Amino acid sequence: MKKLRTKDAAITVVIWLCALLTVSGLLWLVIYIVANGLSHINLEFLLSEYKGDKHGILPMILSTCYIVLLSLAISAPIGIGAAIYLVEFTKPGRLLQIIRFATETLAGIPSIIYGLFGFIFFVNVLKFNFSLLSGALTLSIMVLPVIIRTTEETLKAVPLSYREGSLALGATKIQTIWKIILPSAIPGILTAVILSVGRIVGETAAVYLTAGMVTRFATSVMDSGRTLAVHLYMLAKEGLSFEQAFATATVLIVTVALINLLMTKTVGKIKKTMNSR
Amino acid sequence: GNAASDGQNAAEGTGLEGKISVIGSTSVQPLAQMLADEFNIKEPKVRIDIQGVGSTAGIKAINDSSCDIGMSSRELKEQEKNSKVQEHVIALDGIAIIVHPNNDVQNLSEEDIFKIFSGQITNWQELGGNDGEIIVVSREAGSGTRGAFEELLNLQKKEGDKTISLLIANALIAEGNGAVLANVAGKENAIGYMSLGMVDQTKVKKVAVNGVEATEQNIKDKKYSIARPLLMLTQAEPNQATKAYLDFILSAEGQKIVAEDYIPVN
Amino acid sequence: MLNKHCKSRIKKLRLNRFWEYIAERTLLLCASAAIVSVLIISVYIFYSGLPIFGKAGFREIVFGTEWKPLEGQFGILPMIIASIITTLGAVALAAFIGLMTAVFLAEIAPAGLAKIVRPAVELLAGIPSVVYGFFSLIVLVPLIDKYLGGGGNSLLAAVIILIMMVLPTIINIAESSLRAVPSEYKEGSLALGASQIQTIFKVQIPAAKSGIIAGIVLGMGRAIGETMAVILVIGNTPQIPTSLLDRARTLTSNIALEMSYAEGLHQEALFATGVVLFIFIMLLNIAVTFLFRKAGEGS
Amino acid sequence: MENKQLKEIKICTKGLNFFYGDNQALKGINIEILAKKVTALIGPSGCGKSTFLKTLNRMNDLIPEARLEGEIYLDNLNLYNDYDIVELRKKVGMVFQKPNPFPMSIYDNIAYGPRIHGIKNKAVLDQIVESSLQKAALWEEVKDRLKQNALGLSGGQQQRLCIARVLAVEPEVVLMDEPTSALDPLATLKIEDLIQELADNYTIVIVTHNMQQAGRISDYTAFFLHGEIVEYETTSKIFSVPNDKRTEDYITGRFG
Amino acid sequence: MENKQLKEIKICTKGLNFFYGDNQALKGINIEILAKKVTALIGPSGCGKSTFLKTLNRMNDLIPEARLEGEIYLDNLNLYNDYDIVELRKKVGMVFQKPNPFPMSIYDNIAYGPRIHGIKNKAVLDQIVESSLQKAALWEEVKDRLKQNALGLSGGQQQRLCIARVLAVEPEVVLMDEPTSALDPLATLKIEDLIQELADNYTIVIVTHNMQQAGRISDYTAFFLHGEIVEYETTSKIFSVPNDKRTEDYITGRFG
Ligand SMILES: Nc1ncnc2c1ncn2[C@@H]1O[C@H](COP(=O)(O)OP(=O)(O)OP(=O)(O)O)[C@@H](O)[C@H]1O
Ligand SMILES: Nc1ncnc2c1ncn2[C@@H]1O[C@H](COP(=O)(O)OP(=O)(O)OP(=O)(O)O)[C@@H](O)[C@H]1O
Ligand SMILES: [Mg+2]
Ligand SMILES: [Mg+2]
Repeated sequence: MKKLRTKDAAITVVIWLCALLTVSGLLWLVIYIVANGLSHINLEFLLSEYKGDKHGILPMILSTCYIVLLSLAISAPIGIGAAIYLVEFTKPGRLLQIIRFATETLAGIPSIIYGLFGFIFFVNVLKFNFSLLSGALTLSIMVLPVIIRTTEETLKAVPLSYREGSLALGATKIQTIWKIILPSAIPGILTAVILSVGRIVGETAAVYLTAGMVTRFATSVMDSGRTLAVHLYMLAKEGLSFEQAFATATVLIVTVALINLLMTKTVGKIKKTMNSR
Repeated sequence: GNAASDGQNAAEGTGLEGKISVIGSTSVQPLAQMLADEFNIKEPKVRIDIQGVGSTAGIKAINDSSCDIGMSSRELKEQEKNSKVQEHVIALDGIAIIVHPNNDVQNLSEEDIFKIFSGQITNWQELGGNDGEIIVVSREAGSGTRGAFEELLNLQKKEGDKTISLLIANALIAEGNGAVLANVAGKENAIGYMSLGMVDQTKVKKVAVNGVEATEQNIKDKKYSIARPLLMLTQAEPNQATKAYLDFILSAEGQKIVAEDYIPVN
Repeated sequence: MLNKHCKSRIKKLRLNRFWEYIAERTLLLCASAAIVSVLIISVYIFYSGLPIFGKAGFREIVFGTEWKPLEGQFGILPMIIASIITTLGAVALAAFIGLMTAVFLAEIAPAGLAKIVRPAVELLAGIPSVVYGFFSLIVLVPLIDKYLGGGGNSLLAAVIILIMMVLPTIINIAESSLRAVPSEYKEGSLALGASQIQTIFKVQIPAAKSGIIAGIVLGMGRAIGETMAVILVIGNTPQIPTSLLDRARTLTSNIALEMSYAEGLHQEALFATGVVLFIFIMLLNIAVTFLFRKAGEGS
Repeated sequence: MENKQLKEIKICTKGLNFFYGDNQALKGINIEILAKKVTALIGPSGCGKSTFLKTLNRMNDLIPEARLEGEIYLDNLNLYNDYDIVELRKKVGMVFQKPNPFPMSIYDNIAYGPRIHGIKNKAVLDQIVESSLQKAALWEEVKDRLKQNALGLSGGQQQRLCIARVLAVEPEVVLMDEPTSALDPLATLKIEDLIQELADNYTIVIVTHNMQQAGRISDYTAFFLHGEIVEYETTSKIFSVPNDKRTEDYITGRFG
Repeated sequence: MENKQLKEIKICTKGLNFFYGDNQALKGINIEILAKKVTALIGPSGCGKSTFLKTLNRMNDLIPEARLEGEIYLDNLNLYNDYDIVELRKKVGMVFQKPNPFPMSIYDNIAYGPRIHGIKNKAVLDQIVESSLQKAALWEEVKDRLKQNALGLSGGQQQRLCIARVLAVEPEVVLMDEPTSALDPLATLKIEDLIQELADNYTIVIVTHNMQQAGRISDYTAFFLHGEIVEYETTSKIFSVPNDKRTEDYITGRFG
């Protein structure tokens, strides 16, 4: 009995240590970067251009926003539509399997392959050159599986009883989807969108090879632009200004933290609506 | 780009509009960027997009006509030459050999450098330094700086129509001049080479080659031999904006900016 | 009158049917987008990457040890080996730490603490890979150089950041599979007088096995696919590494480093690298699909 | 069952078989359900009561691998061939075991059906909402909070709301699958009263697990076992002198 | 209840209150459960039967915000102070509503408990497995496939397996929470027979929703309502002449 207790205690200690290791790894990274970066962040850094002796990141912030918006404008409707089709229309069978396999595969493809593909296909073959459009098209394929899967999960979580209730009143399938299912799935769809934003903001390899690295304000979708992540990569690679790199990394971390916070909020909301049933 | 004569702007520039896409050498990129910033003060409506992706990529892009200006930090190879493409030398640039500031070695002969980079000398002791295995930092294969460096030091041999690099196999490959700088600055036993114009002497130390310091003057006087031209490549008939930008670069005003870090032509 | 009413109703029903049909087709089109993308991407990669296997020889590429693309030598064995070592090394360690952390979150941690640790893990998952790369470049590489020598840019540095990057994947999936284990199992075991630790290791982890393994395999996918963070720290030397302190180059960094200027056979060789990477990922994917299916059956 | 022929037959099935994949859930069901009566379906768990109920408004069409054989007639027209499915479900409403109000306001819940069927006029809708809630004996309790979310109602209120929602589309038949099993005794009582009132105007088919409930509210009772109808009789007869030994065993609680 | 005092009291509770957060699930429960008898707990859903059962082997300790007041004695020792929780749960086994075999072989399921408690010897384990399965009347059905996964068994077999699993750790008390509610009539019958046999050697407390079942198998019955015990009597008495009107209403199916 006693031996058993000591063994249990030893294992418990190992478990605590592993959790501690995980958290301390994160803390080390975050604190190191934020501590070094925070002092370089000021309004000038955030809101000036990157030109001459100005080293602001406003163009990168804007390019990041453009790419996020553009990618979502392409992938969100398609992804949500696909998820609706998968959940509401397909019967289990070949087609469903193929689509599911395709999304799984898309989800597994490393971003560098997207970059490789986008570089050849959008940049060179379709002659979109290094541009926000090339970047956004590449990224929208990349986040498609994220949107499809997450939306699918939420749609599946909409209780069958809602569908039954609506159909039993003589509503058509489309009416049921539009009036009952989608409204209940909105928090989940939001989650999908926020998740995608996170992935786009954090992506480097695929953007680097498709949207280029120009530090000017982009004025059209055919302009090249540098996202924050690419900017950090260039700064790190060039090693010229670690201050700027730390500051940019800090901005990225804060962005991600905010995205996570937003996400927890929406997920919390989903849980709440589900519980109040 | 199309020129629109805008009366109000005539005082400064010509009110030119357009977009110039510049692709190529990461060594030329900062210079091209500085020149573009200056050019934009005069011609604010010309948008110049500069992508630093490597000399080979720049040469390829201009040959495919997928950009307006290609940048290269090395001479074009025979098979890369194209009658429709014009070469413009916009500056000369030395390639500095850099080591960690704590390294005692001050001077290396070209042969020493060859031996270090080809792996025949692997410890600083052999060169009168501390005991420490040399960490060779080189650039990625398509880099113009690397191409020029290997050519100038004969770090390659011909085998049929192929040119084979003799670089030591375990060299650390850094992408970009800055990465070379950062790596050498961070490692006591490292040695690397990079565009002279971009050396930050507070972080690394230049070594003299054959007793000659790597300075602009020495390059001009042809005493320091590891130097190469920085090129801009355009179509035979560039559009107006591109032409204006090039003209600016080669003008006295442009060359003054070049002279801040590099060696101006003429 | 009645007839007219009937007719209008029938018309409305027909209209309903029509819209139903249009909507379904549109949605089908959306769903096909995924298939089309996968097809285009795979066809493109394979179309561009396969010919060189014929020209330069399959063995010369996959088992060749020399990568000198400008000289016509396209051996990617060093990259394959480096990718495998970094992936396995990172995943092996991350699997252990991750599983323990998942157990901690699902079973051990007091509710308040779990509420702090979980967002931390989520933050870890969300931080862009380039931030990890930058951090390692600034902190890890000099540390390794200082204490272990060899310059610091090494497999070891890559393994360490990859651990940090795959940990959240493993923790999340392992935790949710542990939570998905029916509470009846736990109750059953506790009711027989088993301690909590015994219950976790003898009943809950075995029951969540497929899910946990799937998480690990997914983590492998992430590790093998990571590019930018690795480029910054691994040294990018295309040479077969002989120790963890050696510089090396992975499949992904090979593509990213040279893609922008490669042409001709060289470009094809990079696509061939992509093909090899693609095949690795496909194998992992099939493994995951299989495991998740098994996990689904298990519960 | 002697004078059943004299009454109006609302629904009748002929040799109805139903399969979930290979699993046969209904075996040769022949039944005649009378208009404006309450028919109770009883039987142990898994015997096919819900399955049968769902075939009557084709809710089973949702299940991909399900298959139906035989015929069902509603008002002498074939349920599967002569009706548009939307029309049919309008005519044959359904109330489920667990109250399932939509996550919207009380008003919108009731107005959902009429709106779906094309009624847009606010006054008409108001009118329908009020009368449906009144028929479902819920009007008094909710008339001051029609704009509030329906999920805030108690279980029993929710179930009456679901009944009102069905009544709003003016069905002729109302199917109910254990409508009170999730409710407390008081709410159950209210629903039972309601069902008996509704029987004046609607044909009601109700599945119940509660023998006493079947006894209290139904006119006819069908006893299902393993997908077959063992006995179908007036409720009073089936509870006092069942023909079949199995019916007796079940009613007296010897199994189930 | 006249001669209960003469019998051996296995478990008794004194002023037992139980709270889930603010919600009081048990209110002043005083009960004496007799050794080697079957005691049935009946009452409508949510009245606290399961909660009470779980306090007896401290399964409720798992719920963070739960709180207990009052005392429970097992063999005259305080359940919460005088026992090690592992020892206690060995002594007071529990069978759950849904059969919950572990996802491992039949053999390993039974051997799990003994192994946990330190028995490693293969021969001894074999012996325990066989005798437990025999006591649970399952041996004949599974003896040729002990190495097969337990999830492959039918529901009734799984439930008997769970009973065997409990018997393998040699408990004195066996708690059962609606052990047959997920089973078909035949399997139910087998378990009921088994329970009556087990009563020769074990103290059994069983929660059931099925009045007839309580009547058939138990010696004593406690009727719970809203967290209180309304009536606790010999089964025959409670089913024939209940003291309390509410008990009678419940038993005759007027609610629940
Ligand atoms: N969607 C389904 N897919 C496959 N089989 C099903 C499905 N629904 C029900 N069944 C099976 O059909 C049979 C009859 O089920 P049904 O739900 O009609 O029973 P029931 O009498 O309503 O039972 P209960 O009283 O538990 O509601 C059962 O064996 C059940 O397992
Ligand atoms: N884990 C829990 N957390 C909070 N409240 C609970 C929990 N479990 C039960 N309750 C509440 O305690 C009360 C008694 O529940 P309990 O499960 O003991 O009832 P029961 O008599 O077993 O009902 P049933 O017949 O439905 O199983 C109920 O009001 C229930 O909602
Ligand atoms: Mg049913
Ligand atoms: Mg219970």
